[in-house]
Formats: sequence, structure tokens, C-alpha cells
Amino acid sequence: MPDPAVLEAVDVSMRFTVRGGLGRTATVRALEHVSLRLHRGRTVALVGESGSGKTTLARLFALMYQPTSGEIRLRGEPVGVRRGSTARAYYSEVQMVLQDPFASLNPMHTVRHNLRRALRLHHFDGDLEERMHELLRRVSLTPTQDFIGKLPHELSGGQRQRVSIARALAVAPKVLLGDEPISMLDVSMRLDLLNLLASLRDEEGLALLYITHDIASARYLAEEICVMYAGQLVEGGPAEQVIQNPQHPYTKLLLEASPDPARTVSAAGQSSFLPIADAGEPPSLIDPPGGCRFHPRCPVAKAECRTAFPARTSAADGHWTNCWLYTSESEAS
Amino acid sequence: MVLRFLSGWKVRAGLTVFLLFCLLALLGPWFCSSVLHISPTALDVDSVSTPPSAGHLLGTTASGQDVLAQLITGARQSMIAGLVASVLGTSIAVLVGVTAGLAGGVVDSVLTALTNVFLTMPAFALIFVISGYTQGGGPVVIGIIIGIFGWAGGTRALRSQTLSLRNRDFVVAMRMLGESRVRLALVEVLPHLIGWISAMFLGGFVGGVLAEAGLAFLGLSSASTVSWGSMISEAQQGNALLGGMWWWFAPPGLCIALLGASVTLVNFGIDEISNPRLRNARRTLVRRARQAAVKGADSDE
Amino acid sequence: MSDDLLEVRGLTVEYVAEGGSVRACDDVSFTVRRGEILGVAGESGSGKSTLITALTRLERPPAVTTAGQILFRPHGVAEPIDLVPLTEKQLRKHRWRDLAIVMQSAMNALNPVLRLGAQFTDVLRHHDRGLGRAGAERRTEELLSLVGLTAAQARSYPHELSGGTRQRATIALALACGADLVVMDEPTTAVDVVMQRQILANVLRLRDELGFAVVLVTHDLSLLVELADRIAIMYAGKIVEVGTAHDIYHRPSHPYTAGLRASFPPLHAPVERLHGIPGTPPDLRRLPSGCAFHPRCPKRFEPCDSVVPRLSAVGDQEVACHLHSHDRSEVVDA
Amino acid sequence: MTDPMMASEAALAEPAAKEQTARPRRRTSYLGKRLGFYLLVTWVAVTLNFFIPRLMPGDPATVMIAQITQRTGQPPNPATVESIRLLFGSPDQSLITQYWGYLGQLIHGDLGLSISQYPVPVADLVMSALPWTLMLVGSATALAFVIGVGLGILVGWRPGRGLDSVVTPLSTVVGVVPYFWVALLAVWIFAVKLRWAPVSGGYAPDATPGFNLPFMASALGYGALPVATIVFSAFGGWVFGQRNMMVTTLSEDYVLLARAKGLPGWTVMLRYAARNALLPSVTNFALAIGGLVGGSLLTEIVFSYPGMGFLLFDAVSNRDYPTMQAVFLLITLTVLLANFLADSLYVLLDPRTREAS
Repeated sequence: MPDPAVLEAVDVSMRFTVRGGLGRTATVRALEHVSLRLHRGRTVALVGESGSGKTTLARLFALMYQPTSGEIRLRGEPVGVRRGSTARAYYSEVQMVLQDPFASLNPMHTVRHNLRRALRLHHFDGDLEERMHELLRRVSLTPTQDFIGKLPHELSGGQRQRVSIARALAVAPKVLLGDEPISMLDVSMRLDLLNLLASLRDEEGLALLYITHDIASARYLAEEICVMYAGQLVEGGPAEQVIQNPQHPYTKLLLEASPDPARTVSAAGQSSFLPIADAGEPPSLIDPPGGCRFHPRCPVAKAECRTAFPARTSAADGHWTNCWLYTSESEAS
Repeated sequence: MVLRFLSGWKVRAGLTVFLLFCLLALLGPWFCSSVLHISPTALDVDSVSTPPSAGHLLGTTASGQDVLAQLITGARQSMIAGLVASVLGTSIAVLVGVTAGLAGGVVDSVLTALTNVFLTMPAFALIFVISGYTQGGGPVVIGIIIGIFGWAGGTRALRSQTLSLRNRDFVVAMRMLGESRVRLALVEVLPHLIGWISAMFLGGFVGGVLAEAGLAFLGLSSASTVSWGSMISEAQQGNALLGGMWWWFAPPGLCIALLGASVTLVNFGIDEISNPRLRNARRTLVRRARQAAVKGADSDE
Repeated sequence: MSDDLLEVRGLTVEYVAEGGSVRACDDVSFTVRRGEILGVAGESGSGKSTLITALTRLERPPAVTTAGQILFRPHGVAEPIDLVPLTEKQLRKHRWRDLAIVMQSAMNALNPVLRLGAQFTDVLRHHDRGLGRAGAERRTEELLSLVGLTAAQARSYPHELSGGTRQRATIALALACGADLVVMDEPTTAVDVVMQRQILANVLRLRDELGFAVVLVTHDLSLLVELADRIAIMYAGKIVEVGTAHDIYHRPSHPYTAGLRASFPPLHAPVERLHGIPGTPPDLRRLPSGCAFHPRCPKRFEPCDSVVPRLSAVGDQEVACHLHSHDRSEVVDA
Repeated sequence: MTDPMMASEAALAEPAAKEQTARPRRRTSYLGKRLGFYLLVTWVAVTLNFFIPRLMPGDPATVMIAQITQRTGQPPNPATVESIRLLFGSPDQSLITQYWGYLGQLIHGDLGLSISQYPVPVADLVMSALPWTLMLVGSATALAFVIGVGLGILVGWRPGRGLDSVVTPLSTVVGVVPYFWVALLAVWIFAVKLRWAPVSGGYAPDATPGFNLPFMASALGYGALPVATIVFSAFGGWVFGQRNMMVTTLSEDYVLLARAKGLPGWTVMLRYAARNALLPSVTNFALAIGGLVGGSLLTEIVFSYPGMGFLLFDAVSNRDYPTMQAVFLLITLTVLLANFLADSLYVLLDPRTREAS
């Protein structure tokens, strides 16, 4: 096992109260007992469909909400929602890159404004101008003087996302949270951004959380993959293990559904699109199914799947899953 | 953005007229007394109810007052009422709307309910009732009353705009740098609302001028001040229309309409910027492109 | 009768503006055969969405089709019809009966104040005057059952249905009048991968059963490779390569296609360090001279920045690249 | 988008939860919620009515008692004094006690006695004026809405074309011309010069109010010009708002899809574009009623029309505070009633506010 976690979520659950008319409320059970650890110089990919709770987890890490139960720990110390300078102290270690490069930069402010503000807020006391150019070089926006005075609308999506990353790097964080950082970029720009994140992880020793719905890109970037379904973590472990030897029926479904040209194009030039069974849709988190939330869609669901969420079963290589299929086996053996 | 805003003819024409009126309100009275040597209150007993002439460019009222002088002096009173109303109304609207949008939760619920209450109340009737108690007052008092009861309209729009801005990623991103709430509001959110606020301000201005005119027409402004509203009121009481004295009745109404139209033109421009869907493609360009296409196809044959 | 259902020749669509027009589609030519799935892949600004609206003649000012032909041969028509010069009234005869569309977001494509069923019956009864109310409802149920939906869902309003259900419904809707060609604009970007595969598998099955042709536009080349029969790659308003899915994946001829193909990390094959395409897609208002791709192209050579390459046949494929033009050898020698 | 409730929901629910909140939920309470809101507004209006005279400099109650004494030659009887004190403030009692007494009096429908027409109960004056205003404003509002929105739909369907370039600028200009000025002009042209309509009043002097044909015919004749002037100055706002909504809606995908379906132009325009573009106008309709009822004050004064506005004007001119108060309260209630009708219309038009069964 590598050195202790920089940032971790310990058994966090998150419920949102949604207001309806006249005091009517509904509870959204967005996360259930999720634990996740981020380590220095390593990437954890969190994979799941939209609405599975992965953004909620990222936002809990970013202290935007207080978890309903469980805690977020920074180097072992529990942290809560803060304001003012204590918040700033936390944010000087944990930064986030958001999904939409077109929305995450204020259209009225230049690149310089963004970087300077980040540096000032975190009391950078060296040569501001020099540091800003250094940051832009770090994210390969060169020649830097061409970019520093630009407004967001003068930049492409990939360039904007690089500015966002530079802004996050300005505070010299230990942890970088990426909430689908490439999903809205042009395809041809995605890999280079992933490569940039990888080099930051390797060279600066950043702990990286990479949230995505694209399991292939998760495999490309991350050492570890966690799969989330409807607010529950169902499987995780070394990336290759999870991809090549999926345990949980949901992970299998996800892999089957993901495009993989190499798998299907036959030499005859005949495409044989691999269909999957009509597998239904993820449940509403307002009134989710009990037990394992995947059971209504699971081809191998058993009676116990409906009643309780299974305990975690782990293999020696760190590959784990929460599924009754394996729980009973391990109990039997 | 400013340049794009100023590039439309509507905005330019509207702003020009509006600024002319502002100049009139500012310098008008001085201009009357020092340059034209006319007074809005002096009675010229030799020419009563006379049509426009060299002596009285816009004629005189039934009591021999110079209509032009009244019109110019009235501009100041009407515009003061409009200005006070819109400054006050817009300030309350920004304060309530932006606060509600940024704060969320209970604060938002309370402020939203308050806004809706003011929005639903028949404001003009209320203003009328209150003016009934105050029985006359200068343009400032009237402007204040109009402002206090007329802010709610724009507040709703401002609140929903703020709300959507608050949840925009760039605000979230700055918050995650540890930016303070006040700076978030002032530096990140407020600049995006300038268009809305200025539209609201201008709309409130016209609303104020119209409401003042209405109240003056009802005899609820102080008798000593001359405003466009009181001119119409007096013209009505002096049977200007029945006597065919159009020069007395028409100018104040037209002035209000012109001022209102100028503001509307400016607001058109603001609207087109904040809602790009309203922009029309230049039809001539489209037609020309289509014709060129047809010709090109012909020559291909 | 030709096997070609649709033949697009030199289609050019411009966004007219005072400062000068922008060509979103520039001299685009391709054919669609009956019952074929043609995929069109391209990044933002490549003109793929503009192409979709122009194909269906739904383009709206400031977008104007300024040149080209869209020759369409729906069933029962002997002579091909050029859609470009047709008036809205003439087009109405072909809309939905011969030519249907599926849009990107079903949420926005369905009228929020009409029940799902009503949005089927109005088009059914408009195109088949003899169809009664009951008949239209029966037909709606049949159509919905094609994509695995029920009659109960026909009575719902769009907001009561999930995103996946809505998108399946719009596909059923596209098949309502037996169109020969269904144009799809990123039909699965708004749904998750699992639902995406379910929907596309449905499309494939229905195509096999009903024999309509599909033009499917997306930015996801890896998906197209699995799904489409042939693929056209667009860059900066032009088609740069057309070929079978297999060839596009295994033998890409255009450097852009190759770069795009390499931009998708593999799911199962060994991971190696990959690179996207350097630089950024060009601004259509300020296109580079010559081949628009040349500033980003790793294989650019002398003529690339001055001569616009034309789309021409290379084996079974068509490519617009100087690497494959006939005078290439001379240039390389020189 | 326009519903503040929905917006706050979206703000609370984070992205992951949005999908779920968009799913069907029971929304029976939409009208119930609105009713609750109207109760709140009524309470605010009542409370304002209570405080306004008490906040004014001087003591309106004393002024009134003196006025009555002057007018009738003798001080009013103790019951009347008590009633005036309850409505307008008494120096001897705490505000809370006064407030409860005031509410009690209102609940019993006692609005006090008119000062200018002492001792006629204000309730009687109001009851005879109310129907006039309801008819006048009701028909004018409905007409302005139908004409304005109809024109807005037509004009917005083809923005930039002939009709649009004429109607739209015209409708915006009309909105900034002072209403009473237009009304006076109309009186002069149509009543004085052309003699198409009577100059003022609500019905012919020789008709007896009641359900008889001559009266109703004359009421119609007298009402035509006032209604026409209101419609004239109010329809522009509807045209403009509806046009912009229409233009915005036209770029929605569902309108494009309707066109792609080959549906005839009318169907696309009405069933797809206008049905949706109408919703904000209906919301605005509810909001605009307050303005229209208030604005009708001017109409009634210009035309000496025997409605609430004229009554209020009379009351203000004569410092008849009890009548002022009562008229304002009733105008507020009228506005609320109209609002409720508009809300019901909205529920009818937008399935998203209805209960999902």
C-alpha cells in the first residue's frame, strides 16, 4: 500500500432535501456510505453514469456541502464546511477543475485576472507576473504572452480548460479534483489534456481524482478505478483488473455498452454492432430500490439483493466489489 | 460589448434623444430665463390663448402663460420625478433581487414573497391613496412614493438572473479558490447584470415620468410646480381641446411619448444583446445570398 | 433504378453576416445508398450540424444554402428530386413521409405541452388523411412498441418520461410515416452509455426490418466505427475522407482521420501513450490557406498551405489530401 | 424558468439530483400555494390600510370628526366616533388593540361611513361602483390581451417581415404615450368632433339602472369609448412581450421538428410555437392586472365613469378617508381574484403544473 491518503471520504452519505410546493419536501439519497482515498502521485478514476452521485462526491471533497453522515479527512484530519480564511487554507491544498470550459471562466475577466486573483488570495509573495507566465508554461499555453491578456471567448475549449488548470495550480494544491474535465472538449484535444493531468500527477506529486463516464479514458489515466451506481460504490481496484476482469454485473454492463471499435470491426468491413439486452434505466434517487440499487436491472439478482447492500469482498491485488454473488461464495468457502 | 451596444442605430438614436432631454432638464430653466427671456409663470395678459407666434413660439395658455417656457421647465420636474423613482426603485430592486438570488434559503423565500406581494398589489391605486394623504408634493416626494411601490417588477428578473449566475461554474470555481462572498457578488456576479439593471433603470424612468404625469393630472402634485403632467391637467381644465388649443394640449404629451420612445429604443438594444435569439438576420443579406445561389446554379447548367 | 437514395453534390451553406459570410459547409459531396447507415464524424465547428439542417432543408437565416444539389430518390419516384430549390410547400410533401429527423436532445425536440401520443397522431393524420383518430392511436402504439415503449407512455407528457424513454420515442416518431431516410443529429449524446447502446441497437434492428437509410452525425468516431456502414469525416466545413467503417478505422488515409482515430484510448487493447491532434480546430471566419488542416498536420508538405486538396478516389475510399493526390510522387521527389 | 419555486428547487438540488426532480411529482398544490399567497397579499393590503393613516402626520381621525361636525352642524354620535377611531387610529389605545379592533370591524363588513356623503355607509357606495369597474376593466383587459397576444403571435411568427416592421414599433410607441392624454384626445375626436360616443358617464341619464334593455344598451354605448382607449394603450405591451416570446420559441427544437414533420404552417405556429410562447404571457397577464385596474382610475376620471376609480378620485379630492381605504381594499381584492383566474388558466395550459396521475 502506498503512503497514507492525502484526502479521503470515510463512509459518507449525502441526502438533499428538495422543496416542492407548500412545504412539501422530498429527499434525494445521492450517496450511500461511500469511502474513497486519494494518494499522492496517484489517480483514482470514479466512473459512473450521470446522476450516479459522482459529482456529489467531488463537491463534498470541495467542501461545498456538509455530508449527511461520515466525514471528509485531509491528511487524517476531519474537515467541515468552512468560510473565510479557514476555507482558503483548505482550498490551498484541494482544487477542482470543472466540466464545462465555457462556463468555468468568467467571460468578463482575462486570463491574467484569473491567475492573479488565485495567487493573491493565497498570499503569493514572489514576482506575480513571472509566476503567472510560469503557470501558463506549465499547462503548455505558450507563448505565454499571447495568452495572458486574452478573454475566455478568444480561447478554444481546450485552452480554456488549461487556464482553469493553471488557476487551480496557482495555489500549489496537493489534490486536484477533475469533474469530467475532458467530456466537453473536442475529441482531438482530450488526450493532450489527459496527458497534462498525468504529467502534473507525476511531476508535482498531485493526488488526482478523475471523474468520468468514459471508462476507456479512466483506464488511460488512472491507476485505480472505482465504479459508482446510483449513489453506491459497487466495485473498485487496480484499473487493469477492473477493466479486464470485472466482477460486479453493473461494471460488466458498463463495459459491454462502452464503444470499442477494436472489438467489433471484422476484417470483412462488416460492422457487427454488439447489442445489449434492454437493461432498463437507473432508478430515481428520491425513492431508490432497497438493498443493492442495481438489483432491478441485474440479470443475476437474488433474494438478498433486494434487502441489504452486500459487504465488500476484496481480492489480494486490491480488487474489490460489493456484490452478493461474491459475498455468499466467500462465506461458503 | 459596449461597442457592440453602441453600434445599433436604435441605441444611438434613443440615447441621443434621451441625452437631449437630460440636457433640457439640466439647463432648461436657465436657458428660458437667460436666453429666451420667457417665464413659465408670467402672465401675458395681452395674448391669452394665442396660437404659436413669434412672440410665443408655442403659443400661450388660457391665462397667457408661455407654453414653451412651461414645457422646458416642466421637463425638469417630470425628469426629477422619473429619476428619483428609478434610482430608488432600481436600488431596492438590485438590493432585494441580488440578495435573494445570492443568499438562497429562507432569506430568498421571504424576499421573493415580499416581491410578489408588491408585484400583485395595485401599485398605482396605492400610490394614489398615499398621495391622497400627503395631498400634493413636489416631484421628489412623488418620485419617492413611485419608487417605493414600483420596484418589484424588475426584482423578479434580477433574482432569477442572479440565481442562475450564482450556480454558474465560474462563480463556483472562484468560490473554490476561497474568494469572499462580497467579492463574488461584486466582481463575478454584478457585472453580468449591468444590462438588466440599466434596462430596469430606464424602464423605471419612463414609468416614473408617466406615473408622475398621471398623479399630476389627478391634481395630486403640488400646485406650484409646473410639470408635463400638470400642463396636461391644466389644459384639460382650461378646455384646451374644446377650444381647439392644440398647442397647449399636445406638446407635453408628445414630449412624454418622445422621451419614452427614446428609452424604449435603448432598451431594444439592451434586449438584443442579452437575448441573442431576438436578433434578426439581415434580410437583405440573406436574400442576396439566395439570389446568388440561384444564379450560380443557372450558370452551371 | 439507382441504388443511391441521396446524392449530395457541392453543397455549400453559408452564414451570412455583414462582415462577410462564413462557410459552414463548403462544397460537400457524398452519396447515401438505400438502407445504409452513413456516419458523419466531426468536431465542433466542422459543419456537421449545419449539414444536417441543410440536408433536411431546415436551415434558417442567417444560414443559407448558397450552392449545390441534394438529389433525393424516395420510393415510388422515378426521377431524382433536387431538394435545394424546393419551396417550403413543395418540401412538405416529402417531409416525414420520405425524410425524417431525430434531434440531439429529445427533451427539447418534444413539445412540452402536448401528450406524446398527440405528437404522433398529428403527423400520422396529416400525412394519411384517411386515418381516423382510433387508427392513429393504434398506429402510435405499434410505433412505440417498436422501441419497447407502451401505450401508457403515449398518454404521458414529455416531462413525465426519462431522457432515454424520450429519445426512444423520438426515434419511433421518425419512423411514423415510413421515411426512406432518417437523419440523426447526435441522437445519443444526452443519454448514458448503456442507454446509448440500447437505442442504437434498436436503430440497427429497425433498419434491418424496415430498410430505411440513416445519416448519423456525431463527434464520437469510436461509436460510428461500430455502428455505421460507411463513414464521412468532416473538418472545417469540408469532407476530408469517406470510406467503409473498417477502412476508416484500420486504414485511415487522411492525417486528420488518423489523428482522430488515435484520440480514442482503447478499452481492451494494450494502453500506450497517445497524443491527440496538436493545435486547435480553426476559426471558420479565418480559415488557413490551402488545406484547412495543414497547420495541425504532422505530414504537411509544400502544396498544403497553398493548394486546396480535392476529394478524390483512392481505392475504395475518397480522400481530400495532397498525400494521396496524383502528383504526389513528383512533389515527394522534388 | 419563470416559476420562482422551480428555480429555487433547481438551486437546492445539485446536478446529480436534477434528473430526479425533473421526474413526475405530485403537484396538486400549485393552485393551493397560490391561494395561500393571495391570503398573504390580502393581509398585507389590510395591514397597509391600517398603518397608512396612522403613519401620516397629524391625526386623520380627529380631522374627520371635525369635518363631520362642520358638515352636519353637530358632533357625530359616539358609535360613529368609535368606528372612525377604529379605522383611523386613536391616541388612547395601543396599536395592537387598535389592530384587532380594526380587523374585527373589517370582518363584519363595516367599512365606516363616508365623510363626503355623510352618513352613507362606504360599503353602499363601493357596492354600487364595483360592478361598473369590473365590467369596464374586465372587458378591456380581456380584449387587450386577446388582440395583443394574437397580434404578437402573428408578428413573431415571421419576425422582420412586413407586419412585424409596422406593428412592433407602433405597439411599443403606444405604450409610452400617457394614457390620459390619449383618452382625452379620443374624447375630443370621437365624442366632441365626430359625436360617435357620449362624452362622459356610464349610461344615458334617462335610463334606469337595472336589468332592462334600454339601460344595458346605453351602458354598452357609454362603455365603448372607455374600453377602446384602455385596449388601445394596453395592447402594445402584449404584442411586444408575445412577439419576443414567439421569436424565442421559434428557435426551440420542437418547433423545428414540427416543421420537419411536414405539418402545415398554421399547426406549427399555433399548436407548437404559440402554445408554448403563450405561457409567459399568461403569467404576465396575472401580474399586469394590478396595473390595469390601477390604470383604470384614469379612465374613469377622464370619462366620469361611475366606477371605483371615480369614487376614489372623489374621495381623495374631498379627503374622504374611509372611502379611500375601502376602495383601495376592494381594488386589491379584485386584482387578486383576477390573478387567481389567470393562475387557473395557466394550470389549464401548462401540463407541468398539473398533477401527474
